[in-house]
Amino acid sequence: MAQKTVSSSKKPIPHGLSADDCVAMYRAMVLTRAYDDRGFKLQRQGRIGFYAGSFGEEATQIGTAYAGDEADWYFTSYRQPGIALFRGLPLQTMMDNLFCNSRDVVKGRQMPVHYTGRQQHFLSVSSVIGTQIIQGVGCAMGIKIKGDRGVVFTYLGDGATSANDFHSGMNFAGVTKAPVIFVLVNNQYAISTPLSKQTAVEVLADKAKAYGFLGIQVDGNDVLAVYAAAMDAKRRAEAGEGPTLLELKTYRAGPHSSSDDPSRYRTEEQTQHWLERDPLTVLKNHMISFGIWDDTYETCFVEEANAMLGDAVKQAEAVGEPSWDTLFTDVYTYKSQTLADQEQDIMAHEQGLDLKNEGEFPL
Amino acid sequence: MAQKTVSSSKKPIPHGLSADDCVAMYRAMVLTRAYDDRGFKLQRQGRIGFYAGSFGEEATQIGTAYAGDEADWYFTSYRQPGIALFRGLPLQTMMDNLFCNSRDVVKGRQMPVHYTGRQQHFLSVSSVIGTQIIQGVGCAMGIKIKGDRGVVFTYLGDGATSANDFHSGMNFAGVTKAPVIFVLVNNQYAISTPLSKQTAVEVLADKAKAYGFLGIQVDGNDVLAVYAAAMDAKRRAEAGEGPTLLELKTYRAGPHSSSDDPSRYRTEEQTQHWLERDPLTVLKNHMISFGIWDDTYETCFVEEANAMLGDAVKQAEAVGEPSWDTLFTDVYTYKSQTLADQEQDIMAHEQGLDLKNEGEFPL
Amino acid sequence: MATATTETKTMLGAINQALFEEMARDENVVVLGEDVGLNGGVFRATEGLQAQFGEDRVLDSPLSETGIVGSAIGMAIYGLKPVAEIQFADYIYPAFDQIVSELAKMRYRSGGEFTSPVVIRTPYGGGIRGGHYHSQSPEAYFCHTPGLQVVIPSTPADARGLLKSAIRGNDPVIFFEPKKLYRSTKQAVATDPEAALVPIGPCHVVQPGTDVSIFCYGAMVEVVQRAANKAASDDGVSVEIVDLRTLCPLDVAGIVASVQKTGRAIVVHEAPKTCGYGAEISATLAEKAIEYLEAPVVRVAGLDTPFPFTLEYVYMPHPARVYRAIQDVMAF
Amino acid sequence: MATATTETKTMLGAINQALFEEMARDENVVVLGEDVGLNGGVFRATEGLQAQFGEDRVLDSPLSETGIVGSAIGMAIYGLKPVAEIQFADYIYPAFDQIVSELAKMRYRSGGEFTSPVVIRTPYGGGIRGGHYHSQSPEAYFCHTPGLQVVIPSTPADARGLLKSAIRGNDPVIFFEPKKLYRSTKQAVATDPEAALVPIGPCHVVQPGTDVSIFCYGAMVEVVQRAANKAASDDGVSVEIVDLRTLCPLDVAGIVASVQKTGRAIVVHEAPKTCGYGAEISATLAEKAIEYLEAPVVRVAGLDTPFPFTLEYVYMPHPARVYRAIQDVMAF
Ligand SMILES: Cc1ncc(C[n+]2csc(CCOP(=O)(O)OP(=O)(O)O)c2C)c(N)n1
Ligand SMILES: Cc1ncc(C[n+]2csc(CCOP(=O)(O)OP(=O)(O)O)c2C)c(N)n1
Ligand SMILES: [Mg+2]
Ligand SMILES: [Mg+2]
Repeated sequence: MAQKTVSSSKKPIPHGLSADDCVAMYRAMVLTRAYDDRGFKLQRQGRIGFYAGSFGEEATQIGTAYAGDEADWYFTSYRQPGIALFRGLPLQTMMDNLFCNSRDVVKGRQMPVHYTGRQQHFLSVSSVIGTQIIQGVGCAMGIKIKGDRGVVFTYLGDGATSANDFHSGMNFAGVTKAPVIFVLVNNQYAISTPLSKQTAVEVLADKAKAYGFLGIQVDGNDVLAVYAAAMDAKRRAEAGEGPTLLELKTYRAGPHSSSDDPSRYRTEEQTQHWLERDPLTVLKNHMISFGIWDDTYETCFVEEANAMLGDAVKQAEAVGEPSWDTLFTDVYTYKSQTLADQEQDIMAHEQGLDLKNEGEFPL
Repeated sequence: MAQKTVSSSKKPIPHGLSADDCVAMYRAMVLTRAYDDRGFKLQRQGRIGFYAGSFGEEATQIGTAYAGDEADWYFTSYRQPGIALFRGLPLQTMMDNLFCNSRDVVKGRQMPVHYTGRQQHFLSVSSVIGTQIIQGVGCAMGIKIKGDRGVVFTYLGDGATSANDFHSGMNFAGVTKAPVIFVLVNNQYAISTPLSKQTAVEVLADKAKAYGFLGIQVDGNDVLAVYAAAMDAKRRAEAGEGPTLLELKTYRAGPHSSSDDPSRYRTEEQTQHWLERDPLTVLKNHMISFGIWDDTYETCFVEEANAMLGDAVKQAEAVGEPSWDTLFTDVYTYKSQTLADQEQDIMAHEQGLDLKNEGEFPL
Repeated sequence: MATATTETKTMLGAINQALFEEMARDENVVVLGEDVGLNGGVFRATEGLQAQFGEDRVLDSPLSETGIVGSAIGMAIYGLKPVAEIQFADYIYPAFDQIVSELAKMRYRSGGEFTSPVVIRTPYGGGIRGGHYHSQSPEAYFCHTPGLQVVIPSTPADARGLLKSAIRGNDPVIFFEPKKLYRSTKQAVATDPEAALVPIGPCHVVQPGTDVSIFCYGAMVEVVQRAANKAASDDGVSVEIVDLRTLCPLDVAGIVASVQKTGRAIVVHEAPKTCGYGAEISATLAEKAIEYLEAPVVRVAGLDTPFPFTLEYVYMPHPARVYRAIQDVMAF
Repeated sequence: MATATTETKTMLGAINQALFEEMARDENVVVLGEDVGLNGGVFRATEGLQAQFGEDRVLDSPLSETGIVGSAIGMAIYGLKPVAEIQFADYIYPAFDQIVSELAKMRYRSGGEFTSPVVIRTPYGGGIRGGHYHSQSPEAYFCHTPGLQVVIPSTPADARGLLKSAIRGNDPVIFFEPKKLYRSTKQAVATDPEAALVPIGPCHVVQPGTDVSIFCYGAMVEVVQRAANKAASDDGVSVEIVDLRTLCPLDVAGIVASVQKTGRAIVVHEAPKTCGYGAEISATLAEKAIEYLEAPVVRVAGLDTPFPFTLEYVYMPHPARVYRAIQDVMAF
């Protein structure tokens, strides 16, 4: 793909990574960003109902995803679309989720950005902060009990460190030495709440000290540093040396979600300051120093991503709503009589009614 | 009260304490132990329904109670009868609680050992592990918001460090710098669960490191050390220097409660080993070294305590059950119609029925 | 009704006003919750409070509902009057233990020595395309918990008047705010801080009628009104609409009186039907008014499933479904 | 019914046996909870399991119900079959968020891709002088939560048979064990691991009758039996006793059929009356069987207060109160 910029004094690529690896990471981060851009745009255009993005946090996702293999599990929050993509959840599947259409794996039941990928070992995302943390530990306990191979990466934000499930998750992991890695994406905000109002501790990684295992803080904008730390944590977990709390220090460069207005609680300068360490730029600079950078990456990968995205959006939008009978399945493995009655009642009497438009009913 | 044993080389009494203070502490610990003995005995005799004692943990109670004054608050668990006694909750009131009789402050609604002392700033005890921890922090936040004097001592066991309320309590305290002292009575067991299955951390005081404030471990069987640490924590709290986690390392020398059989999960030798550092003996040895010990303390204070206890038991036992109308009050400040109806129904139809004896109804 | 004494407000505006008024009236009133300070709450219900009353009395809490409610209980024990915000009712569950085990039982278990009259405000209900975790209606859990009062307004004026009563009362209140109505309608709201308080307890007959009583609350009141209008105009059915306002303790006399008059009853709520609040209304009538009932007591409720996203408009009770229930009970 | 194939057991013994059998049958079954290992549980329901199956499959957990349920969900997602013990139902509330937000909704929200068929066993109910926090009956909360199955046995054989079905099933179950009955009665219990499973779903007519149906479960079945015997012998009233066994999903057809026959209904439970499970039974009847009802549907339930210690014998439904209800509905 075109010629490389040749650097005069090449640094070696660290952590056992190849040039191809670096390119793959860069490309995955570009795709993540393009995906987020599109998500917000679709929301602003009123084509999807909600979006929450990870702008500025791409390295936390791709660095940790790159450390995983098929046996590993990812228990994420709503802010890791890059992981789902990298794990191989088809872009079309993700777009169908954003449109909550009839092809959506979860049948339009969840808000956008709540992905599910059984095959990818990507747990169905919850909106409830923190619940996946202890669940991830339980999954890792399961791996250990069964003597299987694999580790669990369980993601959380700085805000989530205050949640009950963080405490129980960290504690159960410490006691059981389950093969789990807590990926703490410290983007310094929980909606409007800054870290200083979330905890009195200076370094979030220090929270591991309460649970008897290792916590380390890593530059979350440097995908190579993230990858190295994740690999190290994974090696320790697999060797039975216990869990790791990996604090990835970064910055939520966008709004909390499409419902949020960050100008109410922080300045544009602050955000610009952080963007000087944009994870894409950080990796680009690394690649330049390794002598493996190609200027076309910047444009090609974006174009490639946008083409895929445009296609996926078109297809997702062409698909209608889930059919009404999806309202009544998957509550249990069977359909209870009560639910069957409710289905029957609605199907018999309301199919065809224009329920969205209540205009016919005067107030 | 008789002559003192004179020691050849007297050590000075530390921490600004006087001889009278030491005697008062010793006496309070003796009373606590005698009270616990009586409680278990009453339960075994079937005269009260339940008991949970603090045998071996007397110094944790008296040392921290001695550091308090009227403005301070005590949010305890079920295992701190010595605090209630020391704070001036009348022995008779406590005994009425054990008998859950008509004079019981809480009208026989709670199990024995769940004391309540508004005037003593002694919070109504809950059975639910940990709930008082964050409540104590809230109380301390209240003191701070109103700019009042006073600190809150909030008690918890080693098991309770795993509870949600510990996490939120520690975190809120760290962030708000509320004047609160977490008195962590590490008696090394949560019912049958040893500390090693509770947490992977070696020193529980280290848990404070997750919350950005000071944690210290103290010999919980040495009442003077406990007192000194509590005074220090209190001084810091009052000075706005923030909360302290005070780990008092001790040992639950008795069963968890009258329902527990510790021989199922630990050896008698282990317990005997710990009893070599019986807090009463530790203080006695201190007092000998200060030249202020009097052999009669051992017997006199026990006799004094037993006399009071015998009297209180007699009086508590002479009092009948709470009247049925107490079932219907204090749910709200008013009586709802629903509850009034339920009261009316029961009072009209069941007063006089021998409800305890269902023999008249054949199965 | 001089214009000087009222101002037209949304429900959010009315709630915000109530908080301003009560914080100004009583310096013991404090507000706490996630993002309630600088950000004014994610719905802006607490907008401006921190600027006015300071960070001490308007606290941005860490992300812990356990901590919010637990610390509020402690503050209340100390003598403050905390008004805690839970960002969405869907996130009240981490605080469930503090609410059910502690808040609800404190007065009873301490023989009245300790009380914790905390007010917990929380937006609830569907209709805003919030899906699974931004739409739930968990009121029944709290109504089944003795010691709690459960209050739900359906108009801006009621929201202000009930919230003020809740804050002035000495018992804990779970105050559910129908977020679908937050900005959707405006109403004249009293501006005198002492005017137009709405008492906790009695239900409110929104529209008297003679043929069928419909019990409802929150965003469902409007849905019922639409259905009732159609029933009146198309079929000449006279519907009595009863807005419960206080769900717990229930105004038993009020609902029984209505059914004694109409002989027919329907309950409408958004929460799942099974063991929902409607069951209590039906059961109360089956117990106390069966001789007046001329038709089955019908519950129009959310489905017995989690709350969906795309198809929420099918899931939630809507005027057509309520209208059908009216037809059914009239035809019985 | 050869003696060789049954053994006389208490309910605790039967539960313990069920756990042994299912752990032996399926190596994916694991047990976790506070004190369940070496100590065999505070009630000894898990006695001997750790010695037999090892510490990996019988885990003494830290003191965190959030952690117990949350980790069990994770294990179930991984493919294990966790049977979690909550030491007392009163302590299930710290796990409420994991149960209501996650356990109940996992299958639905993931379109069936992820499931968490955890069984949560927990002793519940009064009658053991446990006071405020060792006596509660929180079943209604869980019955109002779509996605959960709620099961309550009333005999040793049912306890074993239902628990085994729960463990073999693919949906989450909240399994409430009436601790008053743990040791109070013995019954012949099958010893063949594949025999005498009791299906989740259908209610069970304990005693057929023609005059009044009484719906009950857990420790109340025996209370109802006493009252029914008296009504039969003193007044010649024929009571049909229906043990619900599975509260959620409710066997609607079963309860309606009973009332179609008897024309009268009483529900008995220990939990507070308001919004208790009895309300659902009443409401179902008021909706589906009103034309058969010859008397009010009476709920005999716990009071709308927290659970008391000394006077629990007044608080709890007892035979005299149930008998009075029978007289009332017969006299209506
Ligand atoms: C239990 C719970 N409480 C509150 C919320 C509302 N809420 C959604 S996201 C959020 C902030 C999360 O912050 P953080 O954990 O730092 O993650 P980030 O959004 O920064 O990635 C809050 C409070 C929630 N979803 N769940
Ligand atoms: C939330 C909750 N879960 C479980 C229990 C049952 N339980 C009562 S005491 C106890 C152990 C408490 O241990 P610890 O905190 O160390 O206090 P200690 O009894 O040793 O003083 C347990 C598990 C409870 N009371 N509350
Ligand atoms: Mg964050
Ligand atoms: Mg302990």
